Amino acid sequence: MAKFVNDPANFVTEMLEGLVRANPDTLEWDREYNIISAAGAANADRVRIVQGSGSGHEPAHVMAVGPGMLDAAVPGGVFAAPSMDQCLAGIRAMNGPKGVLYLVNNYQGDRMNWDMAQEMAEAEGIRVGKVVINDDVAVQDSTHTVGRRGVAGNFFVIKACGAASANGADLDTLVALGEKVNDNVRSMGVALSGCRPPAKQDPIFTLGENEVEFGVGIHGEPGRARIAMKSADELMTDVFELVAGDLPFNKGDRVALMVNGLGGTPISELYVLYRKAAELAEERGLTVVRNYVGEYCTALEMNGFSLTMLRLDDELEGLLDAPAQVPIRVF
Amino acid sequence: MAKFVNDPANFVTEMLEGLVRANPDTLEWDREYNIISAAGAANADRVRIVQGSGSGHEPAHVMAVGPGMLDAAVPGGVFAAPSMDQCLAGIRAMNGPKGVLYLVNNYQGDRMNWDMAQEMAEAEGIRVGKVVINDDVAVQDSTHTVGRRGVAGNFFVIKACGAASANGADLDTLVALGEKVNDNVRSMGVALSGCRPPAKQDPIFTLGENEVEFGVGIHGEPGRARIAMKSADELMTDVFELVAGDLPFNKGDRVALMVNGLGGTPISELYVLYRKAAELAEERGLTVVRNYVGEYCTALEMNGFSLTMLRLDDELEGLLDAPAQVPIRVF
Amino acid sequence: MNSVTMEDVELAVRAMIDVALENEAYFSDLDGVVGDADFGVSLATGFREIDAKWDTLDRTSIGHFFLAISQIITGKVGGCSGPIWGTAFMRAGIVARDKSELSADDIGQIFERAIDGIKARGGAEEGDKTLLDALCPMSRAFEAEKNGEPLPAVVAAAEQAVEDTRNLEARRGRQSFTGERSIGTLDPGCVAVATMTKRIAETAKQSA
Amino acid sequence: MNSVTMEDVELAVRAMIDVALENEAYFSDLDGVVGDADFGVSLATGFREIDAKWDTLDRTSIGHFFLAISQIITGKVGGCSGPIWGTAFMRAGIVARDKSELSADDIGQIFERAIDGIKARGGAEEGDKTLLDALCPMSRAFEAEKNGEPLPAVVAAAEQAVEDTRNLEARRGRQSFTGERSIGTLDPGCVAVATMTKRIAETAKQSA
Ligand SMILES: Nc1ncnc2c1ncn2[C@@H]1O[C@H](COP(=O)(O)OP(=O)(O)O)[C@@H](O)[C@H]1O
Ligand SMILES: Nc1ncnc2c1ncn2[C@@H]1O[C@H](COP(=O)(O)OP(=O)(O)O)[C@@H](O)[C@H]1O
Ligand SMILES: [Mg+2]
Ligand SMILES: [Mg+2]
Ligand SMILES: [Mg+2]
Ligand SMILES: [Mg+2]
Repeated sequence: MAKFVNDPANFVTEMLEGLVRANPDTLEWDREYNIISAAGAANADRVRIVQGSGSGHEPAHVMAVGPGMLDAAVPGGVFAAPSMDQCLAGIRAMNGPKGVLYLVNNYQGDRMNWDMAQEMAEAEGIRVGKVVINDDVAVQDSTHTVGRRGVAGNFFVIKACGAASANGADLDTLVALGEKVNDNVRSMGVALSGCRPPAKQDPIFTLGENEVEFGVGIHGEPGRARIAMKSADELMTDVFELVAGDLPFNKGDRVALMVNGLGGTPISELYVLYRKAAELAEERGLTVVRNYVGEYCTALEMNGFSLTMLRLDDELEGLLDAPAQVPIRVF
Repeated sequence: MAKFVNDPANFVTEMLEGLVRANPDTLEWDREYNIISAAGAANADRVRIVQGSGSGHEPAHVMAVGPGMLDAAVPGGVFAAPSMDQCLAGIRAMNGPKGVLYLVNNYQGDRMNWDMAQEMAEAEGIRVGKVVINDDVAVQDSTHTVGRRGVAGNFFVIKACGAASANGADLDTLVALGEKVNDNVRSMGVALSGCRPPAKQDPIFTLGENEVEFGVGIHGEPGRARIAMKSADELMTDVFELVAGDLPFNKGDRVALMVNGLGGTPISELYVLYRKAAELAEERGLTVVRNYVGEYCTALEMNGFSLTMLRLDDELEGLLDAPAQVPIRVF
Repeated sequence: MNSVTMEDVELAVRAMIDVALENEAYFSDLDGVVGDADFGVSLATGFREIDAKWDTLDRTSIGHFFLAISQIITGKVGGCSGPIWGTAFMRAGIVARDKSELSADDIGQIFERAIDGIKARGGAEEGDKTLLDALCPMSRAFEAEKNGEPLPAVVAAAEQAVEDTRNLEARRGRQSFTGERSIGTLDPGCVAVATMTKRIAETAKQSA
Repeated sequence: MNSVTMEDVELAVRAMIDVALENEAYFSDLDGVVGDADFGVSLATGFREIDAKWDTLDRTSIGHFFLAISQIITGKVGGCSGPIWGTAFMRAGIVARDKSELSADDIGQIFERAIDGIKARGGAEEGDKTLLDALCPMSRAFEAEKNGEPLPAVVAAAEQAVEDTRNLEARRGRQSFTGERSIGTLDPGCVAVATMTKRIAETAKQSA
């Protein structure tokens, strides 16, 4: 079976149990609706922020819960958006006098469940704000489709809104801030392998030795094209051009640069790739103010990477600098 | 080719270039000998600590360099110990009035190169201390073999010695401390896949869908046995018994517990495994004081995990609690 | 056609449960071709829960029965399937609210209102390669034959739909991100609807 | 046998360079069976550097030539191979220190001292499935034939060693961690030594 699983039906629950066992003092777990929240978040005197999406993208989002980041995460099944009841329970749990902000990646399942939950919550008199994240340039944005996907750029929305909420920003300000981050962030990914959901156990797609899935999603959805293998530098150059050209990022821009591993990529290779990304940014006249190399938004054990670039201004730079604390402990 | 590489001959250099580009203010890179050191470490008024080993285990050890951890790392080629000249250059660079401590995992290549370098350095009048790490219980310790391997337990030696050096401990004290940590730490790993060194590109070993490499090393060396696949809980139980039974860890012991991903394991699965490890520790009457779930010592993109357990006393607990700063940035 | 009783409805829902549980892996595999391989799991999760709560479902009317099912689905099923199937059953429940028997017109209404609800919820139209591409022709087939014996025509429409959608490009749901590459693949939602429809017809025949 | 000149030594080292570079992938694959697949890369790294520095190597004596090679290997090659091969060349350099010709006795000495040096450096004995299992029988074959034409016997001993080590259990180097599972596999170090010896013999014959 080639995965560390017990009964696949219990996979998400067992992961969450591991997570709270590892963070007994800082996380709380509502077992009925599988909501992970930061200890004490429900009493904090500020707007609280919640995000829900399918599981299998860890550390997104259950391991992005903590001071200065998310107040709560509502994980669905592996690659399946949480149900409406879960979303509603998440909103209710994080409700307070200043309202609740939810962040949602632009996938139809996520959008529909959160929209329904928002309607229900508002009918109960809860003030709800929402920010939709759609940073993936691999997917053409067009009115007769679902539009672009939300991928790792999401982390910058969480970080900025988390820091601003800690500073006391109100709900409308946070919505505007989240949209501003989303407007300024772009991503794209490539993969050298598929991934296996615990309940399926076969790879969602299989690649030949010489094939690359270009513009891949984070759910094992195949990308826009299957291309022939190239060197790391060539692949990064292709990805960089599409990401940087989309906003576009211009000479003189200050940026945050992220090379995100999709789950099965050696850390060494991520740094080989980051090296090229930083070089390309420099050549384009961009100043890399902050960088992030590691796993932020994964697709189980997929071997691949994504590049995310965020255009900064003084406000965003300050928010990225603010302290934050997440469950992952480095030494 | 299914890896993000350019010319495999430049792989390690390019990774290091990425690393220093990502950490321009905190890391320094001697390109001649490929030594990564913490900014200013060479002038710190305390014993400086250096470690060298093959590459491909990232974050070990080039990303374990920073205040409170290693002063310098000397990476060899992928899975190849650094050469004697590199080791000697590392010792010389970190030499100071209080001497240099080097940490070495118990592999013959590493041992021989460091031993030769130590001889040369001592001939130059440099005071050199050494700690050998051999925490892997998968390998039988016997006098007519090389003895046990050093694996992820190594991180606890680094953390403890790094903190003690920052507190001003002298060389002899640090050697004794490192040996104490090594005496109290045990590890073992299992894998569901092999890994591919950049220069080889084929998996070092291949496993069938239903096979597990039990007691696997961190270089793609096959383990002691190939067994039939079991559930995550059963595998963790087998590993836990061998690790906990080796020291042995006894009722009432306070421990640090680490579930380390070998490079290609989804984070979700590491938490499923941690859940079981914590449960087994509890059943054995151990108190888990600190825990670590993530990637610490990898074997490129190998899909697998290792369990490491360290018996604590007040001294070690304090040292693990001390602040440290490594290149990996979490939000 | 004869009017549909509570017993008929129960038989039909049981047929849906059986199809969802028997095809959990197959439906996920279909979704894995250009989607994210969770459709079978999502559907089975919902229908397994309906099965588990079977004896306690509100049966005061056919409408209440449908609403109870809708609530279980939106409560337990995430992804696109929760809102889509939940909305369909909710609309069916509203049409059948206090009824203990459904006429041919009622069934026609259920088709129409469910289709409208799904369109409103997910923004899809016929031709976007979703289960609407099964439901819409099924609804038309039902309207054409409702004064006679509509079930065979509805089954035929559903089976035809599975093949017809093969050549469409997905524009909704997770599989839409692959654009043109979705052409040539089956839509898992259509396959599920067609398989369920066929089973409902078989069970109805057996019990008749 | 005739005495060995600087030219003979250069030819021999060139033969070693060729073997190391031609077999980089093959030697790594051999090491991958129960080891960590880096032996070919390590060996090639060292000999590629010797090749690159070829014209600048100290040739004031055969001994100095060997010492220069030793330094390149310990400087550039990590893993077990750097210290092991570096030590062998260092010992050869010490025996040959100021000589511009080597007698049969000198060569015998080189074998012996190199073997001792490798044992001291890595703690291995004959039978531990390392390149010592090639060098030791080669040394004995050389001693037996050194007053006649020793090269064919040495080559034969090396080739025999490759097969003989197959049945041994590795007790040194990375592959020792697999214990009994190393039985049945070739030792990459032995294969490299045997292949180089054969090539040295061929090159010597051609130039003779
Ligand atoms: N917007 C939509 N409207 C109607 N049906 C949809 C829509 N999006 C997806 N579907 C149907 O749902 C099926 C996929 O369901 P599921 O796998 O649960 O969704 P997800 O895309 O969230 O993984 C598709 O095969 C399609 O028939
Ligand atoms: N202690 C030792 N003494 C002599 N030869 C050794 C020793 N250890 C390993 N070798 C030889 O080196 C070869 C492996 O070299 P290499 O792959 O560079 O080492 P590593 O084990 O560090 O990866 C083995 O095939 C063996 O012949
Ligand atoms: Mg889904
Ligand atoms: Mg090696
Ligand atoms: Mg799906
Ligand atoms: Mg080796």
